[in-house]
Amino acid sequence: MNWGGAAEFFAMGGHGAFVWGSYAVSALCIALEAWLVARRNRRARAA
Amino acid sequence: MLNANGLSCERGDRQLFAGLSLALEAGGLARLLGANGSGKTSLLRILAGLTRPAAGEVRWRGERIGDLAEEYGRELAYIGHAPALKDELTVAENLAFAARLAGIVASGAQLEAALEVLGMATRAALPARVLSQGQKRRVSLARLALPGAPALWLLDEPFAALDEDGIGRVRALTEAHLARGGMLVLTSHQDVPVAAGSIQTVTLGA
Amino acid sequence: MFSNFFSFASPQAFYPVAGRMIPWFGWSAALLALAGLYIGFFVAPTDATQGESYRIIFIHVPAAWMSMFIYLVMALWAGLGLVLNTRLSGMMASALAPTGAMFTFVALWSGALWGKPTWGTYWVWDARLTSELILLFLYLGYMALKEAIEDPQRADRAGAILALVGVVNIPIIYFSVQWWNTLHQGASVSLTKAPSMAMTMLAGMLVMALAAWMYAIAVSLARVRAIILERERGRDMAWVRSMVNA
Amino acid sequence: MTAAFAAVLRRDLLVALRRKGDALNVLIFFVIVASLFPLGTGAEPGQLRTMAAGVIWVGALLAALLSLPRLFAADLADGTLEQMLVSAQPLPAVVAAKVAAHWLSTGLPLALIAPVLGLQYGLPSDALLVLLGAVLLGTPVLSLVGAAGAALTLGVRGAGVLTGLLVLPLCVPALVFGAGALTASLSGLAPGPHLSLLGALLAVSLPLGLWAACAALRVALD
Repeated sequence: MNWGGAAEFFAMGGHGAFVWGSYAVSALCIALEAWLVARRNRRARAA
Repeated sequence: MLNANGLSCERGDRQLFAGLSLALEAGGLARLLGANGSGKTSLLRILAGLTRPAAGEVRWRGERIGDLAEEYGRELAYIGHAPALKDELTVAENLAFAARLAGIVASGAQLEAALEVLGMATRAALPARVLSQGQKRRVSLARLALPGAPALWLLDEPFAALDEDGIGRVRALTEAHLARGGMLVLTSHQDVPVAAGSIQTVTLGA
Repeated sequence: MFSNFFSFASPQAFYPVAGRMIPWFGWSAALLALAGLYIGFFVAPTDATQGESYRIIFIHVPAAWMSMFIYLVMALWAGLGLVLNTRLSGMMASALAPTGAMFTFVALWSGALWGKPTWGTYWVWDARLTSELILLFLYLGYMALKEAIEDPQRADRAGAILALVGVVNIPIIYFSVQWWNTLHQGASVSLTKAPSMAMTMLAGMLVMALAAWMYAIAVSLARVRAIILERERGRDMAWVRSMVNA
Repeated sequence: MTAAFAAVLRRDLLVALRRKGDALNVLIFFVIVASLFPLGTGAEPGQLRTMAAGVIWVGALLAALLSLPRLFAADLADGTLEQMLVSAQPLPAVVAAKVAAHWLSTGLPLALIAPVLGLQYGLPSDALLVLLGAVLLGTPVLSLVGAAGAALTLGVRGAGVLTGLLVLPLCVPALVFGAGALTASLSGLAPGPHLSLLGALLAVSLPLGLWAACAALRVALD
């Protein structure tokens, strides 16, 4: 296990902002896309 | 010679016609009737190989026109609503280009004669820009009066925008073509009797 | 004759099949992603030179791979659609494009955030990042073209031609940017030299790539279902209603 | 094949001659674009020299882009494009002739005037020669890829901008090799490899561009 504790994990060796910044945006993009597709399906199904 | 079987055509989501068949032999005339938007022009474009039918196929001399491409082009003259003239070019230059495009080698005199058949010889040097709609129609039809004109004519509203004299000339032209064993498919709202060996009428959107 | 060999893969027949497949791909994507992140953050060691910021590769590299791979698959569907004239292929290509563009954006974003701690600037005119940017333009151009053409059939076939021209150009663009990069900057500043790959790092990246692939299939299948409903709405409303009520 | 090519080329050049304004405006646009940059970046000679390749090439790209929509749109409007598709002539020959006419009326003038702009940017004379060669080789690529873009967006709303969106990313290699040839010769390197790569790019763009343009025209007129 690389990390002493949660704090160290989030600090990410001082580069936390960059690491979590890229993962957060990636997760956001994926969530947004999934939501958009679901919405498009809902609209297409609305008779 | 020309057989279309099981043709169906869709415009956007609407189906214009389905299961349409047509056979044309030498000297045969087919008239396409139907209200505006019933698919007459679409059918003509399918026969010309411009539009891909949703179903069915068109064969020329037994072969699919998709495979023939230029060979079919050599034996076909398709004249649509647009007069297919460049405004910047003169009447003679436009006709000369149309002849070359059709693979017809025509001398100056032959071009002149073709224009004369349609009564446009005196305007050979005018730029197409200044012509009226009827005159432009005559020049686009002049291509059919050239020697070695193709066997199959697909004409969309050939008589539209023509005056009495024009209609008479075009009727004579088409009847001579049919008499020589040529084939003609035309759409027309005016009821212009064109004499032909065999006449078929295809009504769309009935 | 040959063109209707694929008629069984008509959009209406494919709709329920896609519906059944989505959960499988969706769940495997989620599980693989968890495994990949676990390896990436808890198993892979700290990198000797870059410290912890290198862990961004576990999202950056899979996204970059997927952005290229999806364009290739899109061009494949496009080519198939042109040759066999099947409507479903055009729909699949339309369904894939947004996901490809999303992965391209993610690759660019994570690449920029990786560049900052490593080279001090967000945007690095590195050969791979630059060609990734051009790939994003290709995706946007494809989607803009399909959006601009009303008639769905013409949109599919025009898009297919563009996708095929694009896929031939991707290696050429990549090579020309590579050439340009070495000419102007020299190879010092470059992402291509990935950090020395410990086994676990590579494993983490591969698992994440697999997860991204599963995700791409799941979301594209879901999108193609929506496209099928939209397209069939005008042609066969009864079928649409039957699917909706089923 | 060659008869069709000659016929269409002659016709298009005749039309271009009778509408000199079109080609001239493209040329003037190119000169204006290239002359605006120093106003923005300052006219320090050393800086201008390094910028020259990029500015002149992007200017040529944009100028060529301006004239693309006209390539097929006019023929579509007056019905002559339709005639070319059903004619007895092979479509690739017809499209090749139209692209050649487009290049002769826009690409060639751009190439001839580029060295003049090079002087404006203080380029040495041997660099001007390389610039001429690169633009001569590069502009046909723009015309070919542009023809495919123009055919794809034929008759579509907002075709002008859309053509740019489709064509510009595909012109990156031409820009890189073209501008690279000039930069190389300025820094004393041989421009040879760049120009041969540009030639190779032209060899690839010829079949690819023609295929795409023909396929796109058939789709557009379906």
